[in-house]
Amino acid sequence: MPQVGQGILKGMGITLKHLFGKKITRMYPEYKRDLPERSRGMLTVDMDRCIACLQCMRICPDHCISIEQTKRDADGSGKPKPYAIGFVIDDSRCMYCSLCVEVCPVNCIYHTEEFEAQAYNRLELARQFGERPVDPTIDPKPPVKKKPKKAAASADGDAPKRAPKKVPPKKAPKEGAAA
Amino acid sequence: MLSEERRVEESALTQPASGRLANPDVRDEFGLETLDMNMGPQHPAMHGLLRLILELDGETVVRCDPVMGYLHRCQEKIAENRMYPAVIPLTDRLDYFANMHNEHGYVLAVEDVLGVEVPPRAEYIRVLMCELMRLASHIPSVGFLMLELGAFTPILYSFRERERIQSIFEAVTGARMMFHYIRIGGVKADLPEDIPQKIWDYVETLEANFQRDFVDLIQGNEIFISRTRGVGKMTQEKALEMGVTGPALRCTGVDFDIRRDYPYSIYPELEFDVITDTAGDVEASYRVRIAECLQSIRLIKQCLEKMPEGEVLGDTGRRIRPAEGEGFGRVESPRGEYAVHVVSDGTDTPYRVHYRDPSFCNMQLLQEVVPGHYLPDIMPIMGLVDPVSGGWDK
Amino acid sequence: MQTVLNLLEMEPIRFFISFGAILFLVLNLAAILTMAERKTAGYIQLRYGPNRVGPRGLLQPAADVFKLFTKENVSPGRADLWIFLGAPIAMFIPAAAVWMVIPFAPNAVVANLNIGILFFVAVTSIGALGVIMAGYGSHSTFSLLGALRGAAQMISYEVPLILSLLGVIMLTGSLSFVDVVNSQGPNFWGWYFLPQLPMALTFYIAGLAEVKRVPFDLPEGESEIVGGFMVEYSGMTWALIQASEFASMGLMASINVTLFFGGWQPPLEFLDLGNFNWIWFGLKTALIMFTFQWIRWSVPRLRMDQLMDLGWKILVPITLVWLFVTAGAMLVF
Amino acid sequence: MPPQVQQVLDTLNAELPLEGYLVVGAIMFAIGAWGALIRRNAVVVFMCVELMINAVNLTLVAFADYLPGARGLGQSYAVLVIAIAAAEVAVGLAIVLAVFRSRRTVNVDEINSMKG
Amino acid sequence: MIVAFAFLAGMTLVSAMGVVISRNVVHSALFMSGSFLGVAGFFVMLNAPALAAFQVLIYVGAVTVVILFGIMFTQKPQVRRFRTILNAQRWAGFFVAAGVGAFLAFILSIQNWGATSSGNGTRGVAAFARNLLGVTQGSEIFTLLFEVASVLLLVAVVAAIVVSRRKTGEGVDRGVEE
Amino acid sequence: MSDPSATEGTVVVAAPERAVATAEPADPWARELYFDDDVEKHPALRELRAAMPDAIVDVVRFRDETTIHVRREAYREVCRFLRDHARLTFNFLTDTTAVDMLRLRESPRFDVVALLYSLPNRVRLRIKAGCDDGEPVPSLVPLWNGANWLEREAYDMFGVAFAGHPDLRRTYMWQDHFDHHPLLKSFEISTKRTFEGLR
Repeated sequence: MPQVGQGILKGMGITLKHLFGKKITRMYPEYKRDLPERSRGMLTVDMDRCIACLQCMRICPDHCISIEQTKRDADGSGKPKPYAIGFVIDDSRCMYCSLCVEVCPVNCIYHTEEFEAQAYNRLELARQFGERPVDPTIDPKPPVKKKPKKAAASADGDAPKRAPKKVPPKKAPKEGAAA
Repeated sequence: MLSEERRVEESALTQPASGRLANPDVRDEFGLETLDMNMGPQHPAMHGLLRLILELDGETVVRCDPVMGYLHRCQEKIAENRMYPAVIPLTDRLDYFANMHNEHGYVLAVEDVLGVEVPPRAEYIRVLMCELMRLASHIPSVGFLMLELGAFTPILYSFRERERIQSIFEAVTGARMMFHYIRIGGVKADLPEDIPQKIWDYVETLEANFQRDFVDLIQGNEIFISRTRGVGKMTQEKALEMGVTGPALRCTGVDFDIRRDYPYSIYPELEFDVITDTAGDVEASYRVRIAECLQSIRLIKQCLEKMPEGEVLGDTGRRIRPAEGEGFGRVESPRGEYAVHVVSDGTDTPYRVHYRDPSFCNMQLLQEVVPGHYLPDIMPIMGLVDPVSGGWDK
Repeated sequence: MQTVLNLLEMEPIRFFISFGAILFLVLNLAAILTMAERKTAGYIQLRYGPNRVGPRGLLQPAADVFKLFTKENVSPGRADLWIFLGAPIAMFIPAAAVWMVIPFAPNAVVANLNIGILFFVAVTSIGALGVIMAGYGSHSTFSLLGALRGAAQMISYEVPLILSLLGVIMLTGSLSFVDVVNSQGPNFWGWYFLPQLPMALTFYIAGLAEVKRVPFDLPEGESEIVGGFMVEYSGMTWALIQASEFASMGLMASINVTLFFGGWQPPLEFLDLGNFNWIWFGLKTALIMFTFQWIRWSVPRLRMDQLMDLGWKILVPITLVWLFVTAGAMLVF
Repeated sequence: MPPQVQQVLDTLNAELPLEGYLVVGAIMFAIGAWGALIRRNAVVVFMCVELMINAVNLTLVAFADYLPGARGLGQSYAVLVIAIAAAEVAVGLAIVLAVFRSRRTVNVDEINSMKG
Repeated sequence: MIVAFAFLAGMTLVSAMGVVISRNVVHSALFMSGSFLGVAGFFVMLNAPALAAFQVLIYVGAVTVVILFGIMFTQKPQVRRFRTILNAQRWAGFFVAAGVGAFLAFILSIQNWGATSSGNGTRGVAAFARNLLGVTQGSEIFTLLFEVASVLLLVAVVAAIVVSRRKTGEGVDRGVEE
Repeated sequence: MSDPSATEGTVVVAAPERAVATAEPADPWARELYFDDDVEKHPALRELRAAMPDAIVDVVRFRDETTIHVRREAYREVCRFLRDHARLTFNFLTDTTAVDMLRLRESPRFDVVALLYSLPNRVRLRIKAGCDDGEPVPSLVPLWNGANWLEREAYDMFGVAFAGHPDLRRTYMWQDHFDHHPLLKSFEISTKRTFEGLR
């Protein structure tokens, strides 16, 4: 009986201690945290360096990058090279996965420290970088169309023919004790 | 859109729908009318978008039927149309309280089918991140449990810790929640130089505050005890039969933890205990989670101490195009066994990806455990199961 | 009521002024208490609380009221409209009316009824009716469940509430709040919370339950029945419900002070402020209200059966036993 | 103050005769009786019975205040009546609930199992 | 006085009519509480403030709420058509009730009440309590009645519990072990 | 696997049993045999071949996972045998799903996969049953209630019917007015972006 209420009182003591404790929140719009070096903000493109290799467009899981490619002799060498005349990044779809940054061979697409993307219209979030605006609503990549394998290997009967690969186990999880 | 119509056999569908679903014997015993109630999908305390169709007798639940799919994104179908590396950021969206584990599971599966070696330093970093993630998941889930019981303060204390862990993640990976850090063959980048010290300091402060903010504030509270002790009680047999894993299983006394029983990564080299409890109720699951947090702290310290030098990203070639085969990755996510099943057909997109999410499997408990409890007990039971909307809806 | 009529005849102006003051106070109390509540919550939870409107966020209540005034008042399609709209009024009037019999200072009481305590008990009990009206009128399952919980809780806790008053009434021999305060001396050892400690605790707990505060906020129970009986309200009707909740919370605190903590009496005799003794009343009431808020942000919620167990199996026996003890002591001494 | 106004004020302040209360009580009793006779819902029948009891209480208290020899004893009767009415409601509603549980109805016309 | 009386009489009687006529049971109950409040106002006018408080406390605060509880339990709440119909004897009932009213009015009008005047009641709570406890002259019988009423209340509480409780083993296993 | 019944008190910290019993290779139940390169040494396969030889269609070993393809009709019986076997005790069903093999082989079209785990032996096993369109697969719900939702999901996504399932409804997709099964390879996804009304 004397213990009844002790737990509650203990908890209330803790909350009272916190009542006079230090606050941990920050006033966001006035106070801005220093972003770490690797922080991934909104994407931006350095169009001078872009070689229109379309790698970023291909890897993007969200199909948020659309590039319109032409051939143009940009550096005056006389040989027309691929040139990105239109380049749009649809920030309403981007999920900041950084795959395009990693895949870019010339490091022309990179993250900024901007992260406050807001607009009244989703189309406003499609940021154009090229000379000519690209319609962001058109899907840059049609879905992967795989030709069905005509089951060439499995000709014999009802047995599912899945030849087991003779690859040795990469590691033996069961031998955990030995490690 | 669909090329062929599919019809299932009538016999499979015409069976009585009640079956083993609800407890048939608790209905029809009442003299009074029962009350149908829809809880969710928009409900302030529901873990995401879950709809519970409840049948109430007064305040007692006689039937509980969860309806899912309000957050379904068909992750498995999307993954079939993405290249292998491009699926990793999508797995982040599955169980958004255990992103590292999602990535880890998928990456383990792809590495399994690909047969690549992972540098030891990368393994250590993965385990370090996963254990931090477990802290960042278990502590808020304790807070959520208290929120569901009506106490609002613990969740903010727990989110204080989660935010600090997320700051560490941001410094390491660049994002606070959707990391995309663990890659096929290693991790994206090495830890920044000051981060090991920061993690160590953080873990020390967490240890110092842990007892006060998450044990003393909650565990002895008489109201907490009366609300959770004996609530959601389940036996080992039932939990095993329902396919429950994680703390919800361990709180019944079943000693099962993939990290120890079917080890992956470098867990065999680390010292840790598997926490079990015997009660099998909400309070026991709370105790298990609290104790697992301490084990995670232990693991983090070991990782920091033992971390070797070296590369963090193995060589996987320019295009990841595994041979035909099936890969499996299983990790012990904070909610239980998270397994990924990858079928490769030799192209650079997976043929089939299947996620076995612990939230989905554990949530089957609801329709078994909830009937017979009072309406306010649903929420603590949700806290026991601790599902995450992104997890069960894929 | 006769006293009220007499007052009307004697000094109607004073009555109307004080009545207006009471109404003003009650309406403002809700706003101030909302602010205090949010600030307390913020500080306990390591946050700042509202701090945007005005200096240190002090104008937040005004902004809230303005927002609530301009909000659309939505009523559910199949609601019983008259009951739906009448419920906030039925909740607010009792909560505001009892303030008339609270003595703020020796001469600052609107109506010194000789049945003041009875008036308080009777009028508070009407609140349950408002809760049920809100629950039924909203045509929502959550509302209905919340209303049934609320009414059951309020009726059940009225019993320990009334029983815990009886000790004070026995010691004072009067049902008038002014007499109760007068009979507690100007020193804190004369206040009734010392001889009536179990009664004071019971009254405190039952009062918490009566005004539906955590840990007894089952009628709202936002984690299972969303907002309980007030889930369908919006705009001014919601504001009125909130105002009545906070008014009754302040009421319960001030009655706690009046009955057990000496009302306007200073804690020690030399601290007597004369006409400014209402400061003591305000301080004590604020302290009690702070404990209400402190408890709210510290503990979880009870369940219905546990609530009933606490009320009927613990509080009622305690009060009954202490009633006998008090009666015996009065016989002996 | 003009005399007309004074007259009106006097009329307004004049003491009411006892008959007023008695007539109100009688009408209330009759309404209650009517409702008890015609309503089918057992709960509403209860309410009408409560109305009748209240009418009687009103009469009792009026007599207690007006009759010189009553010395307010009517109030005491009224308190007892209130107590008994509360008891009646408790038991009555419990019976209604029990009947509802077994018969699924609160219609008094259908509850006739005690008919011979 | 006359204004207050007219207001209260209107409130009481209109609400009473509402109880009978309203087809919604919940409306009936709420009308009933209005009627009770009117009667409480009458009690105040009749110098019985304590009784008025009891009236409000017991009738409005408790009886009405309990009846509303009964309604909520006996109607399927989701249907919410708390409609009832009058039975076939509505006119017969009306005539009977009107007869009762007329008879009462006749009885009351036989006596000449003109000589009475208000103010004879006990205004103080203490005197009222002394009456109730049989301390004053002529009220000794109330001691007995008081005790009988308390026993009756006890019996009623026990009876209500016995009648309305579920039998052991009936109903749901709560699933909560002590 | 420590004995749960021996744990008493509140929080039980079980010591990790990492040491695998170093049994002689002659021991037919040694844990190594489950992972032996020679798949025929797998104890479950050995027992299964002895008990119900007709059921097994194929055995596949890939990396360290063993897959036993069984006939559709024997699917539940194989699982029951493995669950109730005294030494094998594959008593924990971790997952059930289906794979649409449309582009990998011709027949049967689907693989219904059950992933079993043996808590005492700490080994896993994958059971696959091939089925074609419209062919019902025996449901595992009579064995493990936890298969309930997993099979519902497989039905939802592939249209595989599970005979004996008590409550075969859709889990994720719309309960009515939706006749498609999205994870089929024949289900073509639309890539139209829904920007209507935004311009």
